Amino acid sequence: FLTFLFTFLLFLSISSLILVPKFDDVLSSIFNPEMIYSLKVSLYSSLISTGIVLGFSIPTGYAISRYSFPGKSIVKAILDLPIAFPELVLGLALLLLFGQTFIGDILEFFGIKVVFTKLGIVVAQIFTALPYAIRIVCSTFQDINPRYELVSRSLGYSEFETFKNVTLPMARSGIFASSIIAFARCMGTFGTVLMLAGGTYMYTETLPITLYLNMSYGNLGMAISSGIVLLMISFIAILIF
Amino acid sequence: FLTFLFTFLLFLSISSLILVPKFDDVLSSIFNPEMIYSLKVSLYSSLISTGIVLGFSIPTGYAISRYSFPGKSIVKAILDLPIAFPELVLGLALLLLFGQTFIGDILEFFGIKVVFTKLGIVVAQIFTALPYAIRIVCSTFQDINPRYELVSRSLGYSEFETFKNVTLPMARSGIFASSIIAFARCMGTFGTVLMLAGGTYMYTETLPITLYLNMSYGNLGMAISSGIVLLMISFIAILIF
Amino acid sequence: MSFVKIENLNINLGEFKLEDVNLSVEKGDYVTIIGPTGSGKSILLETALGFYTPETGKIFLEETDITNLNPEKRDISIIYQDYALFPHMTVYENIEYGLKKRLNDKKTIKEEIIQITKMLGIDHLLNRKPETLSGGEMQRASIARGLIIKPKILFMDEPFSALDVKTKEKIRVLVKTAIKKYGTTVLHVTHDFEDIWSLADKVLIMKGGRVYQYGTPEEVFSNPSSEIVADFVGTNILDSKVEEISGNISVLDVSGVKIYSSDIAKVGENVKVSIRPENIIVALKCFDSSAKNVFNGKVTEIKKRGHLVWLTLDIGGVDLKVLITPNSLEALEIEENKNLCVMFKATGVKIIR
Amino acid sequence: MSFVKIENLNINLGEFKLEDVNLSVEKGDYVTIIGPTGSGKSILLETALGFYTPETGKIFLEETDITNLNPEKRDISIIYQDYALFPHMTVYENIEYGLKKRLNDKKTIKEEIIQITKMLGIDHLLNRKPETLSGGEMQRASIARGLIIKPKILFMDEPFSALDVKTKEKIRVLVKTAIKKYGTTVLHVTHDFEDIWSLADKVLIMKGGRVYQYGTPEEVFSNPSSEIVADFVGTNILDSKVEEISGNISVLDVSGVKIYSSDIAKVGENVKVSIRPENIIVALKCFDSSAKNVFNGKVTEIKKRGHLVWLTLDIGGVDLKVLITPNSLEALEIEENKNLCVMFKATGVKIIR
Repeated sequence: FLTFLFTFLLFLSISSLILVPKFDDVLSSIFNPEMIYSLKVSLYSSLISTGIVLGFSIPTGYAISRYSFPGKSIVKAILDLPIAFPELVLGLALLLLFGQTFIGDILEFFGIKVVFTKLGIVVAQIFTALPYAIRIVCSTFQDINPRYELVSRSLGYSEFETFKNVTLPMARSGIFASSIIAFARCMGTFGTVLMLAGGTYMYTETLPITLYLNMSYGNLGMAISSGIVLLMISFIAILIF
Repeated sequence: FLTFLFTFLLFLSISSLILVPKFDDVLSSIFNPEMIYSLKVSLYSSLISTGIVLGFSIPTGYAISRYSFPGKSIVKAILDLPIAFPELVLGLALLLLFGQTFIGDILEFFGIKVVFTKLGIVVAQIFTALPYAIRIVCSTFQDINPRYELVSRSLGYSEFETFKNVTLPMARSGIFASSIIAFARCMGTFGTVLMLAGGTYMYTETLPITLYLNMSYGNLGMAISSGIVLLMISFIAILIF
Repeated sequence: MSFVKIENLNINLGEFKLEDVNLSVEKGDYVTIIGPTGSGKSILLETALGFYTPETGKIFLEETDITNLNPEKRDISIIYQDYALFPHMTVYENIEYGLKKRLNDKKTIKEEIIQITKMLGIDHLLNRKPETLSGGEMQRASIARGLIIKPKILFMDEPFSALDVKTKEKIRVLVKTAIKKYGTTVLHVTHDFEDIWSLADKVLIMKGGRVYQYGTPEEVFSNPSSEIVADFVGTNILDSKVEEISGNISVLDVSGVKIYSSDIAKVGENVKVSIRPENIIVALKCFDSSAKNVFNGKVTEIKKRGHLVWLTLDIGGVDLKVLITPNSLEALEIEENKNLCVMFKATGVKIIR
Repeated sequence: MSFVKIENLNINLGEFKLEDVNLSVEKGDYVTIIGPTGSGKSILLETALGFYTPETGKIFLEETDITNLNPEKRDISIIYQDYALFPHMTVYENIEYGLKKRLNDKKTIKEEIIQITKMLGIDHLLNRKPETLSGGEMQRASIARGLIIKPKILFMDEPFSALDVKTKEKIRVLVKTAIKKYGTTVLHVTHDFEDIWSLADKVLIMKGGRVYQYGTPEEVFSNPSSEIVADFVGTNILDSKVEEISGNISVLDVSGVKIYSSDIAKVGENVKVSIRPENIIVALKCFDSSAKNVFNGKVTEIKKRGHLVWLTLDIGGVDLKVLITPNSLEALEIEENKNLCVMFKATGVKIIR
């Protein structure tokens, strides 16, 4: 079957990523200060972003799945956009929003700088991962029959108590899945972070940026190593999931 | 609600992309030969890739949804990978596969060069879009009750005739959706194309590459214009869908 | 005023709707709601429970207007066909869930749970997760969960239709006992006539969002108020014209056949009458009796249906369905085209207009 | 050899399975398969159709082994509960679909379609899409699609269970006519006893993947072969011990009560007997009759169930269920604790072991 060919090629390409470079090279690259720095930046920013994304996506997913409110279809359409929407364009749009409009000015007035800073990484990651997370959480809530909630309420619990006691525990695995996906998205996002936070060496440098920067310097060893690190983190995330 | 804030910001950032630049600037940039060249490259390569992706994903999706075969779970897991998998790492892995292993050598022996060529763009786009397309096609087929096929077969049609007469027409809308998504993905992919095909000016230059190249030259007008063009194409694709 | 009162309830959800529904239920009544698919039976329950907001109309419970109250303030439990047991809790936790909102004393809670689960025969399953139970066990657990909080009303939405015949019968008996013990008022949506015969004090017949009849099962089945109801409950429906009234008896003309009814209508009026098939007596020869309607009929069809036999008899051009036992069939040596005497009382002929 | 023969069929799909299923069906038979949920009824059909491959066993159709044939080569049609009409084709195209594979002549095809749809009363719907039809109309279209190719066998998997009572009855009559006309052999899975009474020549009782009894409805209902079948078809089941054999009659001891049966068993053997509730006669006073079994009984329970009444009578410590009409109930003025005479023939007492 043709598919096997594709799967095989994909598999081969992943293994070639691991097998082609020399082991010593990779090992030394991994303990390179630049790599450690960018790994830290990546992990911290992704964890923060994932937390914020979850905090947003649970109430949003619940609202979309349970209520009809004015503008619901617009919200849904806008949330669907980024799936078929180039990362790079999203990054550019955010850059313009925070860099060239009054919103950026207001934030700057309060000392908050988004453009070309670590805060920018987090913002970029949130905007990349949030639509995915909301979609998963929303479809998880939609799969839960509202009858369970109605039963809980008829037994004397308020809507919030019902959400806490019934809906949330029943949605646990879906929410867990969405946080893993969000984390992996945050780790891997490149275009948006590059645009909004800039790819500054040893400052706004996440793992994909490290990969890219080293690639463009011709430092293939470092590039491959950061690729492998990214790959490992993705694998671990998917294995947990 | 918090979500409105996010939706609002996303909306604002998209409109700022359209409103911030001067209209004349954008217009002149759009008719710039570089822009027209990269638009052509993007459209042609995406159309070809989408076609190939569809050709792969329909039989694959059908096989995954209808049969159990050895290694099915492996194929499914590998197809799930790229969703939570950084584009850039995929590009690097493909680069190594085609550039540094015997597969690249064999292809080169037959005069087929993938790395840093237009063929590379197509290959990169296929690998980016295929997993998404297969997932959608597969879930479309899964939503069709196999009873319809059993009825068709009991009425005297072979499996292939049944697929053509019953399954495919019933899956039409899902297949259409998957081709739109695949096309939008192909248009927007950046990291993979950058890695495998390189971002060579006026050669392997797709719209996201144009955006990026001009951004790094500081040519904000051109960058924004290519962003707008990309945005328009995404919008049109989503509107059709 | 009644215990539950529903006034002019209107709601339209597209596929399902309610139109001018009025209903009053007395304390302790067991009301079954029956009707074809799409009749709005479930919507009625879920609106009364507070899941949907009615467009117009009011719902009263113990003379309090609860139309706009939150579901948790209404003191109504609901039991669904698919049980809706919380999958992440054990049977014990499920049953405890509503009770612990009301009671703080762990010991009392435990005693009450043990009491009700013993009554329903599921006290050995308390530590199991719902997914490990059979359909009948899950349904009993969900009944325990609904009943234990002693709700003012218990709603049941086709509670037995996912169970097989044997389990259904067992659970009906258990439910009857439990509800009698708790003295609960019940509204029970069903499509199974058996539920009416074994459980109901009152029957509500709905179709297309409207209430067609409300009364005791005997009233509804022996005296359907409209053709729709009669058609649904399965009696003989005949078109007739009132010829004359003599004393307390109407003389009706049914395509040339004269039928006597103890219901009174206006002379000349066109009316429909309902005659229940089990109220018609057949015999080999006619004899003097208290039956006003006596005809000679010819058997045109014999259909055996399990424990009974449906005959179709032609009395002077009018077809009548008659229900007899297989024993009578044998005793009277009934076969097709045999002539029999057909008798029924004037009180068995109900005018339904 | 039979028309259809199934030999030692075994298949295990986890939740559903078949264990050593043997069956032979004669040409033109209408076989209903009945059993509780999970009994493997549908699996049997889908395995015979070629959807599942059996682990062991063989299936023969007209003496040809079809066990490993592709579904399209078997010449068997199937009709599902959910109709499975192709949503992208009109009713006409749906019915034409199987036929145009066999016939090339457009005119003949059209004539045949018009003929069958007229018979089923859906000839005015030919240009409609399935989604615009009612349940009964869709089911008739799917029956037309299955029948028109004149399959060797027609399978029906609970074809009427999504329809309401009225529609069900209408469609049963239509199906009966159409199947008689086409002379098709039918295997019909159902959980509705009505289907057996109105359609079946043969009944197959299944439970947990095994076949428990196969025979005419009369055989199965009057003479269940095992307790499981008897329990399922709803008769009186009594434990007894054979005391003596005198002539052609067994004398059975049922907890001290002597019952006569015309079935013969070994003296001293423990057997179960089945007595159908409708074969028991009750009267105010006992009189001489051909009934061998005559007892005095006390009414312990009266249950009204629609068109009939179930009595429970205590005859010397043994409970018997008896079925009578509401008329008899009134005529005999039966009430709880009243003493009645209970009679049944020795031929009505079936030993089921």
